[in-house]
Amino acid sequence: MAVDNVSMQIDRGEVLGVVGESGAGKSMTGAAIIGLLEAPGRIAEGEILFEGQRIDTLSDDELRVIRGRQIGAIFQDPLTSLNPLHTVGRQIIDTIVTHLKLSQRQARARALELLQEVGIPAAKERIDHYPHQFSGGMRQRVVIALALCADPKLIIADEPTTALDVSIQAQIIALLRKLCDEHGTAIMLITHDMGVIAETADRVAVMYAGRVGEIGPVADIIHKPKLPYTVGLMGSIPSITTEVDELAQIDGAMPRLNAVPPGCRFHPRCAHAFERCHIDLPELIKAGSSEVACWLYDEKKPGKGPSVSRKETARKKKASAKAAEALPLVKVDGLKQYFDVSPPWLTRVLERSGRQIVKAVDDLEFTINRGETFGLVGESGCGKSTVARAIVGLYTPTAGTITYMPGENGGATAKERVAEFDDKIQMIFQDPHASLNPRWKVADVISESIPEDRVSADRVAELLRQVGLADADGEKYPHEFSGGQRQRISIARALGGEPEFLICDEPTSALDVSVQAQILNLMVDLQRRLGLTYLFISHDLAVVHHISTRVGVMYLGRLVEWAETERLFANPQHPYTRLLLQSVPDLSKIGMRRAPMAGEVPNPLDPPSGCAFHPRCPFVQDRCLSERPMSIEVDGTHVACHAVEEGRV
Amino acid sequence: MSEVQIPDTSPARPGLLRQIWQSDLAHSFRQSKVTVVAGIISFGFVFIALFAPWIAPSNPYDMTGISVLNAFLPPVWMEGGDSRFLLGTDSVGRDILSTIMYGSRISLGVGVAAVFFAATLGISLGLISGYIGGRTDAAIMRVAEIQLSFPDILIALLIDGIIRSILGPGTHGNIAFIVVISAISLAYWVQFARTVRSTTMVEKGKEYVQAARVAGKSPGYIMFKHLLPNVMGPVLVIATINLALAIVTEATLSFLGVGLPPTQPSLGTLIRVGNDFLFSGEWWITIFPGITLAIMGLSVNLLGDWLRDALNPKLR
Amino acid sequence: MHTRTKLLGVLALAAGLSVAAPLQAKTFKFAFQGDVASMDPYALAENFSSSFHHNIHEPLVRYDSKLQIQPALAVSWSIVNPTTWRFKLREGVKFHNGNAFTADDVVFSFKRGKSEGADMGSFVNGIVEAKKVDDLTVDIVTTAPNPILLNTIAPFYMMDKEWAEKNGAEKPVNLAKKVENFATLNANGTGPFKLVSREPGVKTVLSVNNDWWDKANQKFNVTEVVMTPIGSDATRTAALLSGELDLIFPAPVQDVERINSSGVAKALQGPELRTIFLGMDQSRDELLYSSVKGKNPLKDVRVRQAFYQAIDEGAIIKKVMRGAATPAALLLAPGLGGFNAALNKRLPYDPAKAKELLAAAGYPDGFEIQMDCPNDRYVNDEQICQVVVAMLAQVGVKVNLLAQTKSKFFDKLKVHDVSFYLLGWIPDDQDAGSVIAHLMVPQADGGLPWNGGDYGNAKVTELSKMITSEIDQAKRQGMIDEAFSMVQKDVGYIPLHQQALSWAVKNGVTVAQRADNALHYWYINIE
Amino acid sequence: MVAFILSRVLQAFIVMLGVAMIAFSLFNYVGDPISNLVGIQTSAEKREQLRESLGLNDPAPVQFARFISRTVQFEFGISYQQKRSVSSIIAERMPATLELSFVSALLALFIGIPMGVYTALNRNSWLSHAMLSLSLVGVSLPTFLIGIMLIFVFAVQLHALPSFGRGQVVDLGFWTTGFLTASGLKALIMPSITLALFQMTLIMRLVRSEMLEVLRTDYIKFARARGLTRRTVNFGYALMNTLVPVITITGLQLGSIIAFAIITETVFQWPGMGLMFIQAIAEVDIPVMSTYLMLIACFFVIINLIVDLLYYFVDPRLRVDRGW
Repeated sequence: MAVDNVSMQIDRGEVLGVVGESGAGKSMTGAAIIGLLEAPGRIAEGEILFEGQRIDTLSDDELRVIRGRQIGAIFQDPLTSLNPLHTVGRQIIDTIVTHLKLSQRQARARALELLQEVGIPAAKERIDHYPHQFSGGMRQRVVIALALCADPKLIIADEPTTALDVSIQAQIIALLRKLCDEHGTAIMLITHDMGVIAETADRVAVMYAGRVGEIGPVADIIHKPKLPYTVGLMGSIPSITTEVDELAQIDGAMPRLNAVPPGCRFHPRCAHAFERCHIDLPELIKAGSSEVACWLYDEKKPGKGPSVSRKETARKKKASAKAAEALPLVKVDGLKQYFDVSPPWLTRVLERSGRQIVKAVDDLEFTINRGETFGLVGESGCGKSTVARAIVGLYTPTAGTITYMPGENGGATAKERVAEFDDKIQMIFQDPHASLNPRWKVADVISESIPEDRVSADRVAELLRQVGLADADGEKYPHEFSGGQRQRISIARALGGEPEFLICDEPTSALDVSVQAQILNLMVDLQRRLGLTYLFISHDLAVVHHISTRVGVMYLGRLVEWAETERLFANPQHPYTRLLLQSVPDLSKIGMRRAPMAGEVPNPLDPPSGCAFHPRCPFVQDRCLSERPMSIEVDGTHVACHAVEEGRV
Repeated sequence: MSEVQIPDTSPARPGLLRQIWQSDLAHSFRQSKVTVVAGIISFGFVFIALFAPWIAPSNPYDMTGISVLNAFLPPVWMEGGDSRFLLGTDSVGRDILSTIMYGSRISLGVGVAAVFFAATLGISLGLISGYIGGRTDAAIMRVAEIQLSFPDILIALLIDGIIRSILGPGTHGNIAFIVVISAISLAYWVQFARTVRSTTMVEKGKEYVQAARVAGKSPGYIMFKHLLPNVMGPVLVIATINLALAIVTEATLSFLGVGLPPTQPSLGTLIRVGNDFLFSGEWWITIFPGITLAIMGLSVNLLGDWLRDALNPKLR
Repeated sequence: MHTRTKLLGVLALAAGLSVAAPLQAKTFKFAFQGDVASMDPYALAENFSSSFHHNIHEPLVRYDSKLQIQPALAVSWSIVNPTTWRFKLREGVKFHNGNAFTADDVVFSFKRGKSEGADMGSFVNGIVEAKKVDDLTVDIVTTAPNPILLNTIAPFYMMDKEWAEKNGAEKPVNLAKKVENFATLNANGTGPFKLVSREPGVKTVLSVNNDWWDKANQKFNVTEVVMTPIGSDATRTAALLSGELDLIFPAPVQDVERINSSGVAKALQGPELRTIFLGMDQSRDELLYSSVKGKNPLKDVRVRQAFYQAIDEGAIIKKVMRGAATPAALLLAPGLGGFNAALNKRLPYDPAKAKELLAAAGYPDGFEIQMDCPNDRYVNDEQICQVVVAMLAQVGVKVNLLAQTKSKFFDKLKVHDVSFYLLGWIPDDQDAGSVIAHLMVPQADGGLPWNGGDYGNAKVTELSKMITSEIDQAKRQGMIDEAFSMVQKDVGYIPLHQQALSWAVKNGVTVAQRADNALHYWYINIE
Repeated sequence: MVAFILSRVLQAFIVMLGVAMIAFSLFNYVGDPISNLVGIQTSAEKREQLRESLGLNDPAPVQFARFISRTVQFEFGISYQQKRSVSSIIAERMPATLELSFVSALLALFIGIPMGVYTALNRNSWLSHAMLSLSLVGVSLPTFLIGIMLIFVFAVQLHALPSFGRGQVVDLGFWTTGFLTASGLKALIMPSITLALFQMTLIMRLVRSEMLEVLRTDYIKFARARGLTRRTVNFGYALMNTLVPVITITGLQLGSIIAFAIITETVFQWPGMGLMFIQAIAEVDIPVMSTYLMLIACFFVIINLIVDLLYYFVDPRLRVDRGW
């Protein structure tokens, strides 16, 4: 049983956010409504009413008429949602004529209107283009146009922005909101991202292990959550506006849907659980403006619900204070990392095209001090992961030097990095499923990074304990662990060589927020205990804000701005940093309406001349088109921007 | 669903038969009755292959025990049948049941050996090609591509022909096995190499391999310790399916008269020799080996099919 | 509509092409187990090819259906001196292309038959040349007196000089230029049938020659002959039984019963003149293919006799040949010139004796040897070999069998690259003398490659020479008997049997089955 | 477009060169070409003369160049066994094989694809299960066994169909065809079924698995979520997308039909190139073997080229630049 006894209601013109961690049953709920549950899934019990009509009992053909006509759908990945072999026009027209009595010509006219409405420029030409000719953000717009074809009353949007970059995400959210307002369409917005919900939804349903745990107005859910799970969840989400020393942490992981505990499904992780929670499954009950499925709010047990345990106190930046006088540990100087992605020689000759070089990292310069956490943010494709791989030695830099411990013994550059430093620099990877060899026992995985003369069972056990796992876990295989536990193993492996410097490449982006909090807390803890230095790479500004002492922002292979974390978030200089901070959805932005900045991330194969950001920059001038800005220091912030330099910002 | 499926290729804990029995693989095996039957039959063939000298009623290679006067005896249930020869005798007086048992032994043996060599060659080249990449990869893959322009059976025939003409006809009788095995394995390595290569390229990009590189491990170590275990899943599937193909290919070569000689007949040779008597009423000489070959091919194929589905989480 | 008309047009064209034969056309379709090597009559001296070519080309003298010599392109002959025969040629004979047959053609043919690439050695080696006397008279000069010259030249067919020269077919092969000989695919003879089309390995079509000179023999009603090679016994039988063929050649002995009981066809079986026998390498000091090193066990007569007596010929005939064979003790079939029934007594089958002999020769535990065998030449050839292997195993000799297609087998045999082999022989001149000359004279003494084991005995060699030129038949018979007895005493060969002729014809088709297995279409009638 | 085709043609050319190299080495280094040409009695002197006149003493690259130049002029040498030029042998045999392969390919495609689509769309119907089980039998049974069985039943027992050969053929001068006569068409039935069966089952299984894969994709789900009719989804979207990857493999499969014909031709004594090749192998007739090899490679390369072009037209991702 995957989804159990889910009840929710969406009103006309309303955006209902459905949140939950992966595996909570959000998508399945959405699929059930439009009758697209995949075998062996089926609706065993309950009913779905649409405008008072029961639709779950309809035959496939009857339901088909409702799908698209009355209820539209938007899926997560715009890259795979469109048929690659048909033009977008044909796909839209196909859908229109299925539902509306329109001729081909009329349908085409309507398709054009739709494309214009969702903000596709030059729609007249674009209508005859194939999906692969559109960028991700544009494709998602096409998907939205498709969902709107027959002007449905309800749209089920399943993670519509998850696959997109922050700046594009903001555009799509704004578009959805706009459509909702203008057409009076109700939207069921399924997402794991509370920030998106905060900005978009009117009401929110929180799902846990296949059940709705709490449902209510968005402000109440965020600021006055009632369910202990929601409380923990909200506390575990890092924010770009608030500072906390440690994120709230819900220990453990959500049960798999085929192994849910009896009673309240959250009770094994709940600090407030009492006897009844172990036995009886709670139903939704009214509690203020919300409804909560928790025995704590049962009338028979009156009393206070749990309170939000977020410590809103300003954090003393211990680490950063130290960093000021600390010695540099890693110095990156003029780093260039180019990749030759040219087609084969023959094709180049025939097509008379030159070599194609991706300048993944182009002239990068920064220093990481001992004991600090240097955060590197940027949208996908900006080259941040390449920096990590270059530092750790997986790539040989095209130009520039990476010097380790520049102050001591003259240091060692990347090219001459010798075995003694191998152990000092370690890496933690993004995907906990891919970073562990599935055929190896955990103990073997961890032993791999321990220098051969020091490998012992005790050492492995010690490492396991350090990351919060049990000694016995060493005998298991990776697939027996959850994502968070695997990331712990990954960290244990990185610690095997007793490193000084850890490079963390998106270590939490594949994890759910509650698990992310666990890992982030663990990393902070380890840093304190072992005196580690981190290079923390992420696309998530809030996470970087939470963990870093200093932050660098990358755009198309270049560092456009770097500064102390507080300074950068409080007073961003570079227009791109501003754009990012403005775009990022955050808990604090409830109900915020704004016109997001247009434009898209350029093709790294063909970066714009001069300042790479100039096509999207509101402060662009002629100089930006031709001259590449050099980095200057303004109030402790390093920034590479002509506008800032000229004081135009 | 965004949840990542974990392939059920989990290796069983060492030494624990019980765990193997309870593993997902064994579970899906038990789920399919057809597969269970195929498994039992395949096991039966392996048993026969291993123990033919002890369980066969007579030794068809031992010419001293054969009398031409016993030739063309029908199966025991027909008129003129002899109780010593359950399924009758062939044109020189050999017991059909025994020739089938020994023939299965040869067919299966040649098949297993050919697949083993093909797999060894293919895996090595595939790993090198996938991991090293560049010119080495291009060279190996170009050869593979050229070979892929020809169907397996043609390659096998050609290699068979070449080896035979290089060695001269005189020696062929004795080393027919080597000729056939090398012909088949050289015809089938490409599939292994290509699969291993593509799997290697996927696995190579995975972070555990990068972690090993960060830990300063050598390419040989990474290929052998990290990649090899992870490409074995697809290799196992191909090996099983190719075993069926190899058995059929050997039978075809023998049927075409360029495989194993009639003095040491495989099932294909038996069918070829018996084919001359199919219309003259002595159908048992060719039909029984034919049925045996069909059952052997079918059961191995069924196993391969099941294995492919079981190891491919997408198909479930 | 338009396309349809067009299609009909094509169909009509097709009909026109395929049914070009005259009214009342009687097409005779038959399958042989192999194909004729070439349309060039001199390309290969092999029994089936020879009988096939006879339908298109003709010799100076030929055999009638009782295997008696009768005039063909020559009307009469006389002996000018012991080494010169004079032939008077038939007048008014025309080749298929209309050219007249003259003495020039005879002279040309003998010259061509002796040239490089021709396989007519056994027929023309003893002939010095053919000399033109006048347009219709030719002298044939032999190296030595030849009592059986007529038999020798009976399978030697006449070609058209003008046609050959015009088309560049003066020689059977022209290797250096790498071009094919025109005569490989084309033919122009004087015989009762003309070559219509030739697709090697697929189909050969002949049509009747209405201008044949031999009006007396023009009693057949076949107007077209289609020959298809079908290698597989089973397929051949199946094709006959399904009515696709009028005759199969040979009919697999195992299928004879089935064919006879089918009601649509019947088997024709009769004694054939070919003897099947085993040969052994008796000249090398060490066998090429044997476990015995440093000596040649087969040089020991006891070993050869052991082999002989270890083989149960009765069982072979009963089981492998299904009764369709006659046991043989000579390499000469009854009915051929020089056959003496008194000598045709096989050594008895006696494995115990064989073991004794082997032990006496120093091989109590036997030894290992390879046997070469064709697998598509004689009736059940490969099976006979397999049975021989089994029988020799009973006396301790382990035989490894290498059975392969006839061309590869003959390639090996002719260079004596064999230790122990199976072969069949039928003298082209129907006479014992050529058997002795071909098979019993070692190469060192001018013997022919067919003596694959290089059997030799000085006395036999001497006799052979005398037999070739002895004109007195009684004396000659004495020599032949003596030679055969010596070979028997030496166990130079192990004769097995004469296989039966085995054809099968569809009901309603009558053919003449000659003992030399020649299929001549001018004896065929179809109801 | 031109660049795409040119680069494909160039690649094909390289493959052909590789195959030619193999054929050349076969020709020159497997066995002595001279002793295969002349009789045993030919003197050593004469052999040396012949060797010189054939250019066999030249350096290997020169010989290879000559080999290539002869090959492109369709001169493949003289068959050792038949003593005829290989090109004329091939020319005679080619129509038979191509006609058989063509009919088999049509059968395999027009039965295999619908069966694959049916079994993918109706995963659990008994008919699908029956087809799947049958297909497995089809894959497992050796071709020759199927052929023998067919002959046994339809030719020997029922006398319904001819057991061998092409029947009556019509000679069009450059081509002999069995399509124009009743007996020719009858003769085609059993061999073409035998030959098609294996490919048919392969294509069916391939189409099925590809289509199942496509049916699981997001754009199919999305199309269904938009309420498109089942027909549009299954045939307008799913089938089209299935065929893109299927084209490649099917192309290769159809190419291999020509080579698989070896077995069928042997069983049915079909007078095509396959039968010729088997005879050549048994007789170690190297010129015929190497020519056949190059010919098959050539067919494959051409089929590959056609497949690539088809791909190009079917899949807009190859045809239309990303632009924008």
